[in-house]
Amino acid sequence: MESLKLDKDKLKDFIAALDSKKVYAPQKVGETIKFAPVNGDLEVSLDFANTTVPPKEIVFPQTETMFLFEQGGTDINLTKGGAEKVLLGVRPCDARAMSVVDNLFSWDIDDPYYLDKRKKITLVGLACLEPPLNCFCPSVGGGPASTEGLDILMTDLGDAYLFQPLTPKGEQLCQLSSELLQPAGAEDNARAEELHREAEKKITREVDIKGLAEGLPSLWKSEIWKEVAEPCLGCGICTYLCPTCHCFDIQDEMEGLDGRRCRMWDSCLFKEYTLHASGHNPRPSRRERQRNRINHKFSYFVDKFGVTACVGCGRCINLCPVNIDIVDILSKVKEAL
Amino acid sequence: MNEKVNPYKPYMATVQEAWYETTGDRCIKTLKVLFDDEEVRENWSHLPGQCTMIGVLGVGESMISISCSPTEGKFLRFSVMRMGKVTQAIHQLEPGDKLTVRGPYGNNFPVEEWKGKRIVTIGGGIGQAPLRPIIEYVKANRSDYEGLTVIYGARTSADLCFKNELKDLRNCDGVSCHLSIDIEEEGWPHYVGFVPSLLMEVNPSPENTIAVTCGPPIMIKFVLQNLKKLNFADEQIYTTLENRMKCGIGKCGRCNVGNLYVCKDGPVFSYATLKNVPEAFA
Amino acid sequence: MVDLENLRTIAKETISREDVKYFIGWREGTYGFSVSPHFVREPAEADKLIFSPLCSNNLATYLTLAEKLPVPRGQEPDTRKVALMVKGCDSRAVVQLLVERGIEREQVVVIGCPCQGVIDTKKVEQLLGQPENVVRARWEKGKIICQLPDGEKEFIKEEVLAQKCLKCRYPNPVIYDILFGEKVEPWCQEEDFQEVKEIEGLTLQERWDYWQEKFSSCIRCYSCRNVCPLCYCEDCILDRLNPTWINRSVNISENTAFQLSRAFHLAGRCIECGECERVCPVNIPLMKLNKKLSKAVKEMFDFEPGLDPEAKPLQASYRPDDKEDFIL
Amino acid sequence: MSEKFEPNIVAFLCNWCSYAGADLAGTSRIQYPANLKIIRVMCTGRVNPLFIVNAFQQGADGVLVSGCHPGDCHYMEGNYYARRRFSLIRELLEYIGIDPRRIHMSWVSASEGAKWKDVVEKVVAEAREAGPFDQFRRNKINW
Repeated sequence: MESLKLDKDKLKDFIAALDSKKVYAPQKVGETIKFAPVNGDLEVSLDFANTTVPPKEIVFPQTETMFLFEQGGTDINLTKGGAEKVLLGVRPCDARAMSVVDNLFSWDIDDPYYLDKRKKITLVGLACLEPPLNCFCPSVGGGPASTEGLDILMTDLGDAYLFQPLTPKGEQLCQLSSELLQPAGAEDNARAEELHREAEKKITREVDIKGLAEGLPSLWKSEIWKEVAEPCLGCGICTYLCPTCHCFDIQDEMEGLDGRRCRMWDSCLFKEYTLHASGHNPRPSRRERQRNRINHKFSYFVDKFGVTACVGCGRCINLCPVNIDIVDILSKVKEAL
Repeated sequence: MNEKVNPYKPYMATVQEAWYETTGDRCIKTLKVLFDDEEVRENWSHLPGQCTMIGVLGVGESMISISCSPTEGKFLRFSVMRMGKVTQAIHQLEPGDKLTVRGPYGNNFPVEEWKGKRIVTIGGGIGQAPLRPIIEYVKANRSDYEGLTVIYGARTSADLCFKNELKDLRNCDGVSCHLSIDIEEEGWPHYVGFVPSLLMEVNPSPENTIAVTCGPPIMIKFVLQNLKKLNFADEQIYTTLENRMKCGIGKCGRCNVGNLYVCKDGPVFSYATLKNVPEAFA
Repeated sequence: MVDLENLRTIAKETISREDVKYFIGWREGTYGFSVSPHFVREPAEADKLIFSPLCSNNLATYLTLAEKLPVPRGQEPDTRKVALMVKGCDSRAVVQLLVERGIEREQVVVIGCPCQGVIDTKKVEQLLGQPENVVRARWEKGKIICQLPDGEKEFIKEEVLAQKCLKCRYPNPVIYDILFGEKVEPWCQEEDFQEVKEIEGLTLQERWDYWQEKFSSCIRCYSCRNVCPLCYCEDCILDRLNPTWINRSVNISENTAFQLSRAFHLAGRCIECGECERVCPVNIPLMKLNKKLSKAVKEMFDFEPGLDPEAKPLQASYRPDDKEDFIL
Repeated sequence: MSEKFEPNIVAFLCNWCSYAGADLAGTSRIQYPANLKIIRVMCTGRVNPLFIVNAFQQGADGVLVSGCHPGDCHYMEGNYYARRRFSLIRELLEYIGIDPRRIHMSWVSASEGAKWKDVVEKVVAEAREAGPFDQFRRNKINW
């Protein structure tokens, strides 16, 4: 597909041209950087590095109503599907994360809530030319300009964005604003490729994950897990803000006679996550919970779907209050194997 | 969203009959349930060992095994121990009350593969509920199986489920039933002691036999040891696992033991599979 | 200057004692300004211990965070002491835990570390970015010195120290068995509650809007609860399902209820170590809530928690003449 | 709406004094506003501050906690603890922007039927002034 170019000062017009769809872009909401709907008077800036809250919350909201009912009633009113959305400025790691999670939600039985939103979303990515410190996407199969999961890849060329449509959905989006986009020249493409290469070189953290999927279960009784879990607070930061973590809880809520069944993010690091009603807990301490977290990402998920459930975005490293560093853990695991 | 394909949308069902199997703090109640919708009733099919998410709107859902065999009729039966929030609400249901059912989920006991063999079920406490469908299934297809041995124990005689049915079993041809309680009681004619030792007492031969066990984790652990002592091969031993579940369809993530989801890959596992999963008996 | 040799000797001696289970201190993290709690079980591990302006974690949390797993049959429970390093604020958490009998005095060996303030990594990263290599820092003559790859950088306190440290009145540990280093002169005498007063000066609607914006970004990771040395209920009201006090769903109503109950459960107990605010991934100014209650407690009951191990817990005691001008 | 607005007040009354006081007001045929939803508790010491938060979440426009006068508590000191707790939650709620006219505490003894009427009238009048309180409602948000 032909590459296109958009002058930076026309970004606003570009967004306006997509008015049939809801456009989301990284914004500072309160004190947090997250994806939020773009409204007319807001200055859109794509200069944020990774958002604190990953865009998974657009396709897999933290809390989502599944259906409504009335106490004593027998009618179940399913939530209606949502609108078409465009996510602008998604980092390649977050887009890859969605294609990783797609595996799970379309496995065997389709999850209608996730897939409905996922199908109606167009991901316009932005290559990471200045990857933050704790990124390690190349180690887990991605890269600062990875195209997996994206519909369009944008690259910041200084005064303009290079648009590389990757899917029919991406092409359609470009057609909506065809008068703003100009064809890009060969030198633009070459420049972008060079920037991508340079960006990849800037990533310093790395870990070799070869052999982890088969090897991890052999470290079941290893002291590593104790070491990892000892400072762990058992909070949900690393899992809630992980773009590939997808576990959820289902709860019924009542208010007067109105009720809803909803689902919300859950974390394998919480005690109640696996707690049986009898009081028995198959994962009684943080040691087992951390072990499950790492195993799930690098072994179980690989067994089931053939991909690692980690995209190297570095959020869990950046935000962990006690410096539990997944790259560090994996290097220790590698050593122990 | 298409209503027909939403796996989270439960079917409404009505309690037909309800009775207590046992009494006490953690009492067990059995519900006989019929789907409200004729079409659902007709299209429903399940096999022994499968589970459903049953629930009460406004309270929540729990994964409960179906304790009847499809050979018994167009209804479902659940035997539920009172434990948490949802099971408490289920215990309050009386005939005519509504509950929600979705499923059936998980795999089943390979009862078709077992044809021509003798089956030994070893249950403890509420663990008899998922074994009951096997018993009923074998009874209904009696000529297909060589025989059936039922080994079942509970803490006291009052904690035994399905008492009357178990009594009737003795009259069936080729079926033997062995009961036990943990503590000596006046007037108890059967074995006193734990289920694993009753198993040794009964001493079933591994020849052309399948052993299925279900009960508290500690019992399963010793039953498995004893079955090995009796020379049962790993492939001849089956058990079921349980974990906290929310979705039932392999999405919510919490029921995994190692790389297996209990709700999808289980709840029925052969010991040959489980012995390599380190988390299985945690 | 922090004498690390001395610290490591203290740790080695302590861990060699028969009645000590482990020693909790700090070690360098894996990148930039990060620091991690360090559990020393063998004397050799003591060589990783550090004490610097980057050691912000309140280690008193680990006194109550340690899981009490069932002891296997035939084994005796391990009742040995836990040794831990505390800064001034952390030591108040230990005192408050003693007041509430969350721990007993003979369960801990307290290594008191007079502190001249810890660095707020969010502040310093804004100034310097995220350096790749581990940064070391030290206090020197009232200034903070950071060792960066391209040389040392000197900062005055206001530039890099955490807000709580700028107003710190207890830089010296209020309880300790072993004192590590020299006591320092407090640089702040009076708590002025300036931040609280600023919010109190707003109209009701402005306050509501201010807090709604903050609470709306809460993702309920419960990091603030877990990191708090004084949030140690076995069965937290937030995890309770039967009855459900606060729904798990994340929306402004439940988030507000959660934040209110978290703050309220710390009323008269918060020792202002600022850990909740430090760990919050969405930067909710939690200390502004906690401080409001500290102010109210100070004004109404003339009480400050975490100073006197013999004090009675504020909400488990009363005075017949407590203020009641609001009562109809 | 504002002319017709009738505030919804949740009142937590202690069994021994205020509940009996309200009862007395009733048997003495003292007229007082009917905006109250009364929840009887054994002692004001039972009133967890979360009850107040929860009441607001479920649509209360005002909350009243009422118990025995200091020194009269059936359990000797329950109301003293309640007073400390209430004074703190009141400060906190006001701090996050909830109108203090919605949050009240009173001492009403079993013999003070007339005082009960005054208290209720004041509580209702203040909540009415403060207006409807919807921002905190659970299901108004995004069900």
